[in-house]
Amino acid sequence: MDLSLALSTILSPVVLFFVLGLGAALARSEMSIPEAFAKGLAIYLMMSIGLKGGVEMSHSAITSQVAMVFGAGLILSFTLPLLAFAFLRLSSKMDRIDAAAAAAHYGSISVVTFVAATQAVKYSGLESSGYLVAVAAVMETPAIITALLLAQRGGAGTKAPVAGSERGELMREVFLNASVVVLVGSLAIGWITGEAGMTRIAPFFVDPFQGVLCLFLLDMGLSAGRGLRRGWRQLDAGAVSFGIYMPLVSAGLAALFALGIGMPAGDAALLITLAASASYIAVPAAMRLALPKAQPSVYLTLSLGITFPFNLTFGLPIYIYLAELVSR
Amino acid sequence: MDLSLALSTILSPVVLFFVLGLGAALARSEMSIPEAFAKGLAIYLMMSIGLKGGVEMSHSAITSQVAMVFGAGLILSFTLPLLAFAFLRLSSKMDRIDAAAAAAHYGSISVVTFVAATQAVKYSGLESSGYLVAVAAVMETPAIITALLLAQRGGAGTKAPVAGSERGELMREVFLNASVVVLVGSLAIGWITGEAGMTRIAPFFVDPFQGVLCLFLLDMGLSAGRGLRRGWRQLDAGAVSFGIYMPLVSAGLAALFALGIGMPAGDAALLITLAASASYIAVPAAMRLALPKAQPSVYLTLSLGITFPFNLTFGLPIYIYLAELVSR
Amino acid sequence: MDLSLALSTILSPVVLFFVLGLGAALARSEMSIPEAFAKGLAIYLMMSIGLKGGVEMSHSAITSQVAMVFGAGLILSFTLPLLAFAFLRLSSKMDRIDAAAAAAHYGSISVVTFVAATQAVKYSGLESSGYLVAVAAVMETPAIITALLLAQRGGAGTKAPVAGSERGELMREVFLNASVVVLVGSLAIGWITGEAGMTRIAPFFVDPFQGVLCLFLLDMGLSAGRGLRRGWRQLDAGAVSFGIYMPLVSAGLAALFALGIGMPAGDAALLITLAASASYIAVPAAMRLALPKAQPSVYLTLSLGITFPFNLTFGLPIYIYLAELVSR
Amino acid sequence: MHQKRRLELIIERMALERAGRILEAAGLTGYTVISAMSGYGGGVRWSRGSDISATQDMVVVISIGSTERVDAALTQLHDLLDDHIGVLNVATVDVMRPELF
Amino acid sequence: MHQKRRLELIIERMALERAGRILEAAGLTGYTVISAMSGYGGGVRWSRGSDISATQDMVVVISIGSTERVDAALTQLHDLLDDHIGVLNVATVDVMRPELF
Amino acid sequence: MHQKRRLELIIERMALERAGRILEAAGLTGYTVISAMSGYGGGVRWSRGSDISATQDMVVVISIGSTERVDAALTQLHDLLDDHIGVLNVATVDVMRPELF
Ligand SMILES: Nc1ncnc2c1ncn2[C@@H]1O[C@H](COP(=O)(O)O)[C@@H](O)[C@H]1O
Ligand SMILES: Nc1ncnc2c1ncn2[C@@H]1O[C@H](COP(=O)(O)O)[C@@H](O)[C@H]1O
Ligand SMILES: Nc1ncnc2c1ncn2[C@@H]1O[C@H](COP(=O)(O)O)[C@@H](O)[C@H]1O
Ligand code: NA
Ligand code: NA
Ligand code: NA
Repeated sequence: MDLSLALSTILSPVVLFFVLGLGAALARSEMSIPEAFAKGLAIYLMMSIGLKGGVEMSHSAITSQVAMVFGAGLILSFTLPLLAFAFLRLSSKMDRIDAAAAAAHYGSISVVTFVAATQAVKYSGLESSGYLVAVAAVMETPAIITALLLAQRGGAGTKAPVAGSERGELMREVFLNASVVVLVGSLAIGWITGEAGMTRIAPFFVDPFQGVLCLFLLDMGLSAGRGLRRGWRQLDAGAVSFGIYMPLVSAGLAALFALGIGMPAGDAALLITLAASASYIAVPAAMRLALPKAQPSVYLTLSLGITFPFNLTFGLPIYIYLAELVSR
Repeated sequence: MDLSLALSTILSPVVLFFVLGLGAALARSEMSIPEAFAKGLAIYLMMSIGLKGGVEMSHSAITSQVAMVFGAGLILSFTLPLLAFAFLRLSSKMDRIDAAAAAAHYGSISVVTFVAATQAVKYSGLESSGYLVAVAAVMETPAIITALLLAQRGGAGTKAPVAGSERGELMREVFLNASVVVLVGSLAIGWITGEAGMTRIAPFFVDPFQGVLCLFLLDMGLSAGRGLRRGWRQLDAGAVSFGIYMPLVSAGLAALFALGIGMPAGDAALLITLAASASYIAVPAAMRLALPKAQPSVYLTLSLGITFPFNLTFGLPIYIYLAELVSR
Repeated sequence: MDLSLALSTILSPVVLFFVLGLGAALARSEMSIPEAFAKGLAIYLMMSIGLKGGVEMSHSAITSQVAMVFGAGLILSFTLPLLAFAFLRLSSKMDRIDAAAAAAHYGSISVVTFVAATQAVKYSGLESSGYLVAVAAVMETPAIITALLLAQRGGAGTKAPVAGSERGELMREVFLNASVVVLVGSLAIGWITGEAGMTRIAPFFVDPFQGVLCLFLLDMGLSAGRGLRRGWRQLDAGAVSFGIYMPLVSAGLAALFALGIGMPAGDAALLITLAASASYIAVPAAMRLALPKAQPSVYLTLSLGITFPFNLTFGLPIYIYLAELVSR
Repeated sequence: MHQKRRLELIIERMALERAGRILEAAGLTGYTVISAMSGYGGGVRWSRGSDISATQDMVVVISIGSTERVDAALTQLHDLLDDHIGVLNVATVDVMRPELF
Repeated sequence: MHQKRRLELIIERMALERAGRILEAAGLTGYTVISAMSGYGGGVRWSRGSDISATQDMVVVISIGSTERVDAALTQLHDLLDDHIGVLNVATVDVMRPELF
Repeated sequence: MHQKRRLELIIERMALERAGRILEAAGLTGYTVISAMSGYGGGVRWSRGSDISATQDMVVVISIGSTERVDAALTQLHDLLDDHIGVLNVATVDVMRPELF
């Protein structure tokens, strides 16, 4: 494993700003980035990667390899929650419903981790394909279905629906949430307008991207640090270690898929990162609707407080290394 | 009419993002762009066009043609509400006060439509002059006066002032609202600092402009779609069709002015767009103060839900075509 | 004194946007830039100057001159409040506690004034060093300690602590507030990643900087104007004049230090500006915790409503002129 | 503890200044305004983030005052609500420093 | 003045639509929602700005209505609070236009 | 329904943590904080968006609790309001689950 590459990933401005935010929150600084501003930046980041992915997709045909990668993404998102659930039930004291809810997060993905990975891949001298943005979008939701089935097997299925709930509200939350709408929409727009449309908007959507990511990750660091400070008491040692070994397990599985499909290193690194990353926006929201009895502080602390920081710092170099291994 | 031009306007990223937002809102997605972020972008857009207009104005003298265009803008803003009011009273079931309030919107202008028009004009290979930003600012308010006179003739004039109201509050709202202050102020600043001042700030105010517009129009789409979902029941068929034929009527009138004055095509397209566009920020606010009994859901749905989407998609290519016709 | 330089500073877009905001607020316009957006921009500005300063510091060794400038900054921040306090007690009717609180602001610094100075210095053809950002960070807090001692001598020290207060809360506010965290953190990140890290993020953190500053200063103008409108009745003539002569006195003292140390003109201008500038974010917050009985409208109106506008318009050219004098 | 009245006025933001003037004219010593995030009325749901004109925003105004002062404001507020969108309620509350209100 | 009931429901934002449907079904003519900035409960402090998922945000729902309508909503809201995070209180208030509620 | 007390404290944001500690120390099980948008007091109007220092921001703290706990907090809050800007009121409300407060 190339240590200098690992170091240069960890010492990139993006990661350092995350660490700054994390440190400030852990030191109980009151500083914050306004929610509205951070949410605006998040939408910017998703538009940007959607557009870039769409433009790239407009260049190249959909090969059978591409189809296989989508298949692999789907399978991973559907099945990783089963593994995660089993691990959590074995290694921690979480009850069925908390474990199911947490498991859903690990089958789904983190857009920001993905974005950071595309940058790390690029600065490692590798190339990646635009369609992986679409794979990311596809991997967001299947895990939720698996988790609901897991929770229901414990008897939650026989219960009456929550008071005031409405058919379709969960579907709307899951398929029409901001990240799906913006990612898929921007992908389509990039694909329709192609290179010509992109050149006009590149000074906004391409050039400042890395810098915006720094600012956004400062906020993520603050958020992760505060989540940790608030929620760490909810997690036993088993849960904490799960937050670190689970992404490695997922990465290993995804690497096998990448090997089987014969993906190039950059693409493999992104698929591995998607598998290893855990959701902390879309899935928590869905879980509040579908499994309101699961404790949000448990799954959020795990996903945002443990796994996200791990992935961003130590995870990414490992995943790139793994990708290079399996794509030789 | 050049179909490929029309298509390229409609399939530009800017319009496609608007359509994305519109679709998401109509599909009942809960996604949103934070209000504070969108309002910040709106101020950015106005500063940018103000500055650019001001710098261009610092280059060129104020000719008699320019003075005539200002005159045309004033006349249009004062008189279009009369037409709009007559049409609404004839073709819809709106009462006098609602019709007067709605009419004010059509005499005034939409800054975002204007901005989108400047981009469409540019990508059509035409040139436009900076002073039209000043014309836009001038056209914002006269329509409000006409509408108040229309409403008063129905007896509203004899009523006591609204409880708690204060002399001058309407004037302040009308002449010192954000869009007037920022547009006129930036125009003046651009004019004072000229090219030299502009080069320093161009990386912020010029280069990313198109991209910011995409993000902003995504929000406008969400806003228009939600307005429609909420308010469409308030509009009868007559009102809905008014929302589409009225901009065409206004455009026709403005085209006659452009022809009479002998304006170049790019400038004519902008004047026509100003006439055709309808306000959905400044005028609604003024109407809440001046005619609080008029229903906001009526005029907002009409202006933002019907006319704005029409102008942005089908309207702009038509107005550019019209401008080319009258400037030959 | 070079009048054309003074004029070009005052007529720069940055200052003109400030004046626009100030004017709009004084004319009672209701326009505003959303708080969340402005706060986001403030963080951007601090990250940007921190990064740039850090990168520059990574190039050059810490000489004994640099150490002396830090020493000068510390001494100024500790002692200027003594002077300010004495002046306020002599020339205005402020009581001990209000005077101590106001004095703290004048020993501390204004980041935005500093930022505007770096731009003015640059466009005057001078060069400045990155480490002055660190000097700015160092000068933020000592003044608070002096002010607390001044207030205590009047008997406030014998009082029981405020109900609900906690040991350490003031320290946290003072040393972990947003501007210290972001400035020092970004400085460190710039220093660690150096030129290489910076090139990737320059399109966001360097190129648009001046433009963002315009937008931010529009907001500062609105804020200063509204502060003035609300608070001017709280200030007598003595206090108002203090808001103007105090920065000049501080500038003079700092100029003597610059002369003694033999600083180059650009650096001297920045040290002088730091001394002359007064805090309006970090210190007011600390004063609410430490001296809640001091009236915020007094110190805020003075610092943000009088001194900040003075520094930005007339102050900066004077400080640059002074710096050139003492560095010959 | 001393009894005072707590007036709570939910009103469209555009009419806020008018409401404020009425409260001030009635001699109320203070009020605090909160911006609403969303709401429902007349069969329609609205929400702040989704209306670019912001014309349909509502705010909640809270004012604690003596019975006389609150009553003095009520007639005028009634008139205001004739023209502007909003609802109003008043409750009896206890305060510690009656001289403030 | 006429007596009505003021229902105040502090509930997690994700359950807001469900609460709204319950209020609407009970025949309440309106409600207003305010977003909370921070809070404390179960020994833990939370605050909006610091949680990127926003899943832990709370909102305050205020609804003025007749005793019957508020009571009609209460059973269902009780059930909702079985599943979702939140607390509820009801007070008696005076209104000027009873026909609105 | 069971009677509890609803404490409403309108206070400057900078003193919020202090107020929170007092409420927690008095044994109150929870509170919710709302940020005010603007206000009027001492003859002066303020509004959040227009003050870059945010030092003059106010917040509204709502806490439902038993009479004993609310009373336990009142003395300390009274002291806090000696130093910090704010006003306070308490009302009687009904709740469904008394064990929560
Ligand atoms: N009964 C009510 N309780 C609380 N808020 C209400 C009530 N009725 C109306 N509102 C608020 O007032 C707004 C306008 O209501 P309406 O005047 O019925 O259209 C609604 O969107 C709510 O925010
Ligand atoms: N007694 C209370 N008074 C006011 N708000 C409360 C109270 N208890 C809980 N809350 C709010 O409900 C949230 C969740 O509380 P809990 O259900 O106790 O975890 C808290 O963060 C507060 O915002
Ligand atoms: N009677 C009151 N009712 C509601 N809010 C008040 C009242 N008095 C003061 N306030 C709030 O407290 C702030 C400071 O008031 P004061 O302490 O009078 O300067 C005001 O701006 C209001 O937000
Ligand atoms: Na995953
Ligand atoms: Na028009
Ligand atoms: Na200073």
